[in-house]
Amino acid sequence: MRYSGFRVIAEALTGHKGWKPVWRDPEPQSEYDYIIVGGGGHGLATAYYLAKEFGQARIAVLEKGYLGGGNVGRNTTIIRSNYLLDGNEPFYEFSLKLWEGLEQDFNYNAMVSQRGIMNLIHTDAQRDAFTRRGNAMIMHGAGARLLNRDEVRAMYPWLNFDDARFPIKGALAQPRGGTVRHDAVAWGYARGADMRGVDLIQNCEVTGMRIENGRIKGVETNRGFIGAKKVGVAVAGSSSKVMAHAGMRLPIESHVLQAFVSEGLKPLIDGVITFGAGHFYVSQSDKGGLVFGGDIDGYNSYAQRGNLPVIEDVAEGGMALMPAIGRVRLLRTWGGIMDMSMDGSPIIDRTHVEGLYFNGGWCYGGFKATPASGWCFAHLMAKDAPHPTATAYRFDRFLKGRMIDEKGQGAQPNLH
Amino acid sequence: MTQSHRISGGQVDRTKTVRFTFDGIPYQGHPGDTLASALLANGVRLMGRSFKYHRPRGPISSGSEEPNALVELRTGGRQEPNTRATVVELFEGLDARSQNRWPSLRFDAMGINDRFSTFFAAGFYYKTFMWPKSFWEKIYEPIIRRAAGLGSVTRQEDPDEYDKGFLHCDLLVIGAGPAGLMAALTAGRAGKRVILADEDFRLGGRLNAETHAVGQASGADWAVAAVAELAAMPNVRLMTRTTVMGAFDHGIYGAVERVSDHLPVPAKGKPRQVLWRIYAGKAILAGGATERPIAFENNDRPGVMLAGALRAYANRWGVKAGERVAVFTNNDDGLRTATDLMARGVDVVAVIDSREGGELIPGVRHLRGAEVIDSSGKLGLKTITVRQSNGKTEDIRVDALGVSGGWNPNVNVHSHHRSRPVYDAGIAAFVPGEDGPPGLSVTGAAAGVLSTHGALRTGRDAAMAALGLTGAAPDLPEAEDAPVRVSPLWFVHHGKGRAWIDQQNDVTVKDVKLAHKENFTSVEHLKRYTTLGMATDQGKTGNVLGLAVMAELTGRSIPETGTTIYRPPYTPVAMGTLAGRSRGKEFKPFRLTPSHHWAKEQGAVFVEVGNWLRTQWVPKAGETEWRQSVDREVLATRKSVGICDVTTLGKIDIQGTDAGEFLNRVYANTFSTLAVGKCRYGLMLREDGIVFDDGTTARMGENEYVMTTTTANAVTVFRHLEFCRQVLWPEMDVQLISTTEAWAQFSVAGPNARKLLEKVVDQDISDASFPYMGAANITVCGGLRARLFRISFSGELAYEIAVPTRYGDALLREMLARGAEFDPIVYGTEALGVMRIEKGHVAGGELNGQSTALNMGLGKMVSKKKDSIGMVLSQREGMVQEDGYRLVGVKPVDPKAALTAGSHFLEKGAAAVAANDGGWLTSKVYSPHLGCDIALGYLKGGDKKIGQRMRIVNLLAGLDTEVEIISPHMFDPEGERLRG
Amino acid sequence: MIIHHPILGPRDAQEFVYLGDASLMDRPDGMTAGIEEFHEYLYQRGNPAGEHRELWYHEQGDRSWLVVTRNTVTHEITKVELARDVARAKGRSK
Amino acid sequence: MADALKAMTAFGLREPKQVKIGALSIKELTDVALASVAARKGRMADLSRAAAAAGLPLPGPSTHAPGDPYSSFWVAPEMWLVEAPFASHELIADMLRAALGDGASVTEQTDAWVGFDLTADDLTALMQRLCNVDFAMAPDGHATRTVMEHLGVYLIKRGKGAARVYGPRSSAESLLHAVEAAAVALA
Repeated sequence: MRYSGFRVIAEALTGHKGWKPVWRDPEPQSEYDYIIVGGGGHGLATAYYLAKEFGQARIAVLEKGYLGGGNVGRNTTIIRSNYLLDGNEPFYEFSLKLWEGLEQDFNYNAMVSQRGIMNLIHTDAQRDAFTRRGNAMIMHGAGARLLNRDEVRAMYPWLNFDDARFPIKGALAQPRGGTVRHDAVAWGYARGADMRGVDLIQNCEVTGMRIENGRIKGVETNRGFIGAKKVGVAVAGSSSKVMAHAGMRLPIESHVLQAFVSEGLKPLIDGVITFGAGHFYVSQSDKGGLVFGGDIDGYNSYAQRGNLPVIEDVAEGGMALMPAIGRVRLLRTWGGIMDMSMDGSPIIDRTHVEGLYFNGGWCYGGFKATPASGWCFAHLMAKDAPHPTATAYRFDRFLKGRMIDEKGQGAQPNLH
Repeated sequence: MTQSHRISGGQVDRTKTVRFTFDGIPYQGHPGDTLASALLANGVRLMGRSFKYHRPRGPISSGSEEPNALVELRTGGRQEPNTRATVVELFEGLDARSQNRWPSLRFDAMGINDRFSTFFAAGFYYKTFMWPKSFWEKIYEPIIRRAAGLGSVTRQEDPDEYDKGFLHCDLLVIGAGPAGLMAALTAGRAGKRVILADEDFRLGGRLNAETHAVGQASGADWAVAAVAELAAMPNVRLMTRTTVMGAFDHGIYGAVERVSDHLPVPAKGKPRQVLWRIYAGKAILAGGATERPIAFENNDRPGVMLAGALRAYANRWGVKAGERVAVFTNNDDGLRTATDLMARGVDVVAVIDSREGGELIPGVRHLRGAEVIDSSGKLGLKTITVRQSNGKTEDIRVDALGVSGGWNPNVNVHSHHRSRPVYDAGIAAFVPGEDGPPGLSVTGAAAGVLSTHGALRTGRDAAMAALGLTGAAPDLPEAEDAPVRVSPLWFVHHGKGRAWIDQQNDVTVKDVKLAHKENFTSVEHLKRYTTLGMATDQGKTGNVLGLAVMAELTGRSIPETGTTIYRPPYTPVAMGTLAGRSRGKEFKPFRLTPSHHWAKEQGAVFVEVGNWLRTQWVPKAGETEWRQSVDREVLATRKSVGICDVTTLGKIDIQGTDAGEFLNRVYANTFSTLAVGKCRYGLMLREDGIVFDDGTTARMGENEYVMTTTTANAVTVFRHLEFCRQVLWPEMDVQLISTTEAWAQFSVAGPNARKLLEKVVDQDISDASFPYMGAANITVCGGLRARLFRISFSGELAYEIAVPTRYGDALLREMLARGAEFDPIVYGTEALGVMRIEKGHVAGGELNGQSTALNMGLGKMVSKKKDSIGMVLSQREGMVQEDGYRLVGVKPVDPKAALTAGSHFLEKGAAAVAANDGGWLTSKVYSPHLGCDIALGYLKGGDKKIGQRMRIVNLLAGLDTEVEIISPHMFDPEGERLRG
Repeated sequence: MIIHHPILGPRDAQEFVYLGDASLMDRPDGMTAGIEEFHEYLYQRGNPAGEHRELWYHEQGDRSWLVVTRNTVTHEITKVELARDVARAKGRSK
Repeated sequence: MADALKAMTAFGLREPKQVKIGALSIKELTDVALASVAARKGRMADLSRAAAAAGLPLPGPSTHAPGDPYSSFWVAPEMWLVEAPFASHELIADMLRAALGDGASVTEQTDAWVGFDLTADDLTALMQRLCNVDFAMAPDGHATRTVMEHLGVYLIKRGKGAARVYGPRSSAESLLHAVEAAAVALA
């Protein structure tokens, strides 16, 4: 079924009788060519592009809970390609370009909205670093602007310009950055994949991997063994748990990242504002809630919930930047489990097991990467060769000393 | 205006009158009123508009679960959106306004949405607004954004203060209804430290809203007595107006005390609210229960309320919500509303009971097996349509309807650790499940024990159990102990109209049906697709209803369908409260240098460096532009002598018989060979081989070293050294302590540095007795202990001299005075930067956490003859590439051309694309010595490009400049000056 | 969270700085171990969902490094030791 | 000591800061000399002997032990911060080094800290606003590190209504402001 304004009107006038399930609930088949473990954004996108762009069939996505229930459903919805390093920037720019055509591609309004993102500058050193980054972005075709204090003030006059502990001196802006309705991304990919024959199997948890002579044969699940020629794992915070079934230890730790939304408000913030000096970033959803976040809690966790100190820390950053929001109320907090890698950058790679592929280590950058991650992972699985924009995302970069460390924090995942 | 709907009784103080306005119209109420009770007393029931359809709405509840009656309070910087009228304590002069309407609450133009509601079904926006592509951002989305949201936020700073604090107790009791009061009494009488917190301004919970007797008194009076007893106990802290907003790990609870919200403005210096972090040995959740509605068509009109709220307004506030009232219930509790209202003389015209059996209430028209199927009344309820058991329908004229679908235990806080509530068919509701927060037990209605006696009993027993009390249990007063008799009824099957489930977000039974049709059947999908439960009330009244409807549609049981869980906060919390005092200039503490007061006297310009304020430059009279000051400071230093406060550099005292070996292992270069009285530049790596920090370390004695770190890394280096000392090499005899603030340290640099210092130093510091890289404990000015290091960051003959911090200001003044003949100047961080870049020393821009010693041209410093942190991994193939980044110096071919740090290197003629990117400029300054901009940069293969010409481009500013690649040691490369 | 410091008793985890897996104690000897061994030491993690031994530093306290045994699913802490004692028990003592 | 160089307080003044807010009095300490004493590895017994001889108490964890001239409190395993009158003990580090021998590492800490003595009838409510220490239940002489408005401090309880706070000297103004603001909110 194709979605359109006409269809919405026609259905509205006929009592919404004609809408069809957005996806089926198939029983798992005994064998597939491709199994994608993880029905989050990356897994669903991978299945979608495998079917649509790489002409593959007999694909299943196995999800232990409900579709889109992982980090794609619990993030702060920001898209951007304002990265610094050569290993990252082409990939994120590829992703942003895919976002720009996504809704028409999968016929679902995910509300991709490029209202711009800005990273505030508070010191000369920060300006130097952002100048380096902005130039790298432009050289990679991503576009960037360096704003001075007055330009920032013209956009957001109510930020703290006059009484700030760390005065705003400007910003690095990417006008093409923005936000996307996060759940809709999962649903749009799921629908698109389902329409192309992909079996989306919910409540199906992988409990083991069958590996014979160094080759993957399939996965054990709570719904029985399911055979596969190739298995791709895209399970974010659960990466270490799932890959342990293949006897692997990963350069990844799982950490909880909290995110926050305020009560609904009439429009205040148009784009995305990042306040690095205060560990705070914010945007406003189309529904009116301020959506904001800050640092991870900082300790290994699989608990999908965080603690008060980070909530306070984020609120302090928010109030320092925006003294007008004192009476705006925090409505809801939530925690997602981040697959924090050792250099802050992801891995999309083969493994020592033939036919077993891995996609993870997204830290808290996974949402914006969703389209390119799916595409590049599909590319890798279908062609057994990395996509040109994802060649650096190898496991062995740590052994070879080719880290992609945007923040320069070294091998400590909770600092990325 | 008279209080037309005020009736007798209740707990408001009728001797006093409180004046307030709503949408500009003046009204009166009494102390003890909420805004909602006072408006209802004045016959006002239209208080808001819904989110999507802009339907007229009045309050359905009398508490914090309220989805509808949201108003904007106060003005200016205190403007406060989305405030529940049901919990706002009335105060003199309160100014409330309705929101999400234009031009007025009664005539809202956006009410048109309601007429076209069929087009706005759940998730309609996912299916349209895609063509043409550009219209989403240009047309559709701006319209949606303008329409969205409820209240509006001020652009002014919130003038109120907020505070935070910490409390400790043996037992935290959350909720002061019968269960909570009994728990607190039990624990308090046993001498335990108790905190009893309740969100209400009057303790007692439902006891204040009911007419039940407790013991010999009314429930409300029993509560007053219990509170009085507790208040007299020094070991009990009663916290009214305090909401426990979240249960966090290991018995830490967050609580918000609304100190001043019941006042027009906070008293001077007093906070508006306080965020308490409560460390509770044990906790008891006695948060009561929330009544839920039954969905029927047009069940959202002002006047349709929860039955329990209707009687709360009558019993507690002496307010009748209508002249002609009906009750629609599926359980016995709903019947109490009819009897209570009748007892207060309110005209109850009908009781519509969905059950066939049960007791009949005498003296009222009691229809059994009947249902309310519809209602009418544009801005408020006028009639309900009732379908009787025989199928006949009848319109009944009423202006208030109390609806009771049963009570949902307030499990929220118990599920903050993701414990899933479980369904209890006996009360047709979810009760707390397994794996709640350790140490938290649940009692009373929150645990599904819905009688007063049950609440008192479980409250007492929970306190005994939680605290392990072994004495005799306190006696319980007599109280009602009626069984729960409820026949689940979630929504009334009838017709094609809309029956609301989530009133604020306008989620109706139809939306749930659509979600079901489209296979969004898991509760999480239902919530996300329809936005059920995502409004400001977080679904306190609607969630269970929604999933029950879904259960019915899918044919699954309610337990199979499951429920979503609640997350903190219990009710929304003001950002100001969570931030406390950390805002404005107080966001982070300041650190001031020993020369701060002197510099301030001189009109110095300061710069934030972490939490430090450092002198950036010190303008002299007549200097209008910062470069004039900086150039002067640099030239004066290089010509004669300059002084700079370098106290901010981290200083770590390292002692012990293994201190030398310890330094060998934490520095990439060798330290064990350093002689007493000498210092050495040290390069510290992270274990991954990247440069971590640098600085000089001096050997002050046989087993005594003083390490300096960069300002930025002082704390992390110290932490790292402690890690090495305690965790990696505990066999070593090493003691560490930070002395950063203990010593005021000044760099004295320039050809006349020694001459100036000789004026204050008591000892001989001639080149022979105190050569380059010397270090010594000395005295100054006739005996004051001091330290002297002959080190240079500027390339000049330079020293760093340190005295105990309290003498720092005096030493600076003394040096300037005694050395006046050398025209000494004080220079700031800008001049410091100029001189270090002229000299090619790495600092912030180069020490970026991504660079190796090799990148910095310091590869030879990494000794492979000894083990040190980072030595092995610094040798990985990707980090030792021949053509990798190398530090270079850069100057423009045209001396007038400007350079910008962050610009990138390109070969001549190369396009500005990533494939041609040669590296970037890390730091840039104007060198008055060389008469042009100069920079340091990382350039691929840079060590082989010295002398070549390249371009640097700054595409952000459209700059493209031809430069010469030069040695990073741009000034006095042979180092003759610093040895002078 | 609250960490029961072996010397100081219960302390708010806010006073601590977290490093990570306690296996970071087991640093190879740089004079004998090579890149592969250091790579395994520094980069590879067990990252268990369940009991996890991890290093915390009492920065706003007595500056002790602690080995905390904590469940990463429930956050329950079952054991807290001074890292120095743990290291010495492994034989790193003169 | 050095007449030529006049000492300044942490507030850039000649005289110690004194503030009264309601019942609370805040007094800056400028007459206390401080030094850290840490046992060399394996030398605790030697240090204990020498300290006893020198009249230097070395109390257990979380404890402050008063004495004359030396008081001290525990700050880390086998490490103490020692207080003595500044007038007589400005050279506290040298004096302790001489007294304690090579069994200890001694470091001057006098000017690393700004000290305040707080007095009131009952400091419990103030401490509840400032830090997570359970002041009411802490015994007299309780000494602990804690955090006040982002600043790491040492807090010593000297009675229900008396406490000493040592905070980072460079942040003296921020620390005093934090105490004052809390006091005003409670006054």
